[in-house]
Amino acid sequence: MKILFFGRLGETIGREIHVDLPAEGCTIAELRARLAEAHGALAADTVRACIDREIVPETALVLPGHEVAFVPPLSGG
Amino acid sequence: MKILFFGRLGETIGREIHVDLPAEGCTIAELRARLAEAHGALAADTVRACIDREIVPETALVLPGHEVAFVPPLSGG
Amino acid sequence: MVRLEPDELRPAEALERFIASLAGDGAVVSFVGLARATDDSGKAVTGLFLDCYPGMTEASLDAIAADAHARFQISAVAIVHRSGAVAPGAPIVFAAAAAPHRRAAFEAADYLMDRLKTDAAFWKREDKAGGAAWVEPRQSDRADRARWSD
Amino acid sequence: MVRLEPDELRPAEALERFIASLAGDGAVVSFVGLARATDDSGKAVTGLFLDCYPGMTEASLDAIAADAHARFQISAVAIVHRSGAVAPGAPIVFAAAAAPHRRAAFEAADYLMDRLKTDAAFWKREDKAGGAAWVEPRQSDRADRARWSD
Repeated sequence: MKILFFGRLGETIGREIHVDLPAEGCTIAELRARLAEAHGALAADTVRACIDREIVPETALVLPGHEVAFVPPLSGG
Repeated sequence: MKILFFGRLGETIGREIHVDLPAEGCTIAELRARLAEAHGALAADTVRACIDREIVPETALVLPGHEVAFVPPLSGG
Repeated sequence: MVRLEPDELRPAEALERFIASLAGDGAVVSFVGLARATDDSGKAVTGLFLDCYPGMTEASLDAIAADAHARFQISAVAIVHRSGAVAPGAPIVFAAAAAPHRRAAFEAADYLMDRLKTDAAFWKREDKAGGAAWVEPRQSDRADRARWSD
Repeated sequence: MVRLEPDELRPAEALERFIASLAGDGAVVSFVGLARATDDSGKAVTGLFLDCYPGMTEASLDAIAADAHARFQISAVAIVHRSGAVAPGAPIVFAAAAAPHRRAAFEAADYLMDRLKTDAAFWKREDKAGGAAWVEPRQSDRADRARWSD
């Protein structure tokens, strides 16, 4: 599964990385914890997760086929 | 002396008329009274007089060389 | 940048020129007023005529621009105002303010329009099917103007 | 008329197109934001980079436009927003509202900008001599946004 990053995260981690997702999916919290091992910036609670381009809570379930992204606080326009 | 009219007055009286001014001048009030004999619309106190493109009081003295105009209330832009 | 425009007013060109004249401002607010196709009672207006008094009308626009400069933290003001015959839907006025911060630019543009609607030296005639009518500022325009009274 | 613009943003063209799209409105208020040449501390900014999340960013602009429509008596809204690299002084955003009456158009344009400054899905990097810095909304932008809280 492809995970996208924007803003500061896109710069430090890269625009996207690929991870294997369990077939039954996992929560955002679980996914974040796994990714944060390699990318400490993702542990910050100002970093929010998106599923299919909408910000979601930590309890949201990530399933195969979802587009997942992590984003820093918006700068605004 | 040339007297100018704008807005509704310009339409009913014409853009300008010529009058003879006493060499010693006269007040706006005197000029207005004279002109109002032929052009009743000038008697309305909503009509204001200008000397040299500035609105002036009735007591202002009109002298040869002045540009005199009568204007209805501004419409605004 | 204050101008009386006896011919066609092109708002996009006015905006382009205004922006090009700026030096480092972040915020530009502009207003474009278009001639209404109906009067306040909903009757169709076939044309508008803006009579002006050359010299006095420009001076009234200059004074409004100067007052905006004195009142707000702005660095530039533009007013381009039509005179003469204006077709329904055609632009009558372009007014703009530029500032380092957008709040000042918004307030100044708002102020420019409230002042222009009451204090600009124009006499406006609406031509309609039933004949023509010379108009005065609306009560709402006077109320808007009063917002800025000292 | 909501658009993300990865290339040059031309405010005059945007205004022209917006006005041409209207049907009978009398009032158009537009805002143009230009990239500042200095950051909040006065340090020179050599360039701005606006990162966006394709799909999410457009949706955030659409939502802001829809909220303005719901909130004000306006008939049309335009937002054209840059993404990518923006040079100092270049236009970043064009936002406009059209209405029968100017008060609604002014308020809606003001609202659009306050919302865009905090709620538009962009991540902004300022490039400076000392290096680059990702920025968050200013406290003043948050305060402006709070003016519209229900």
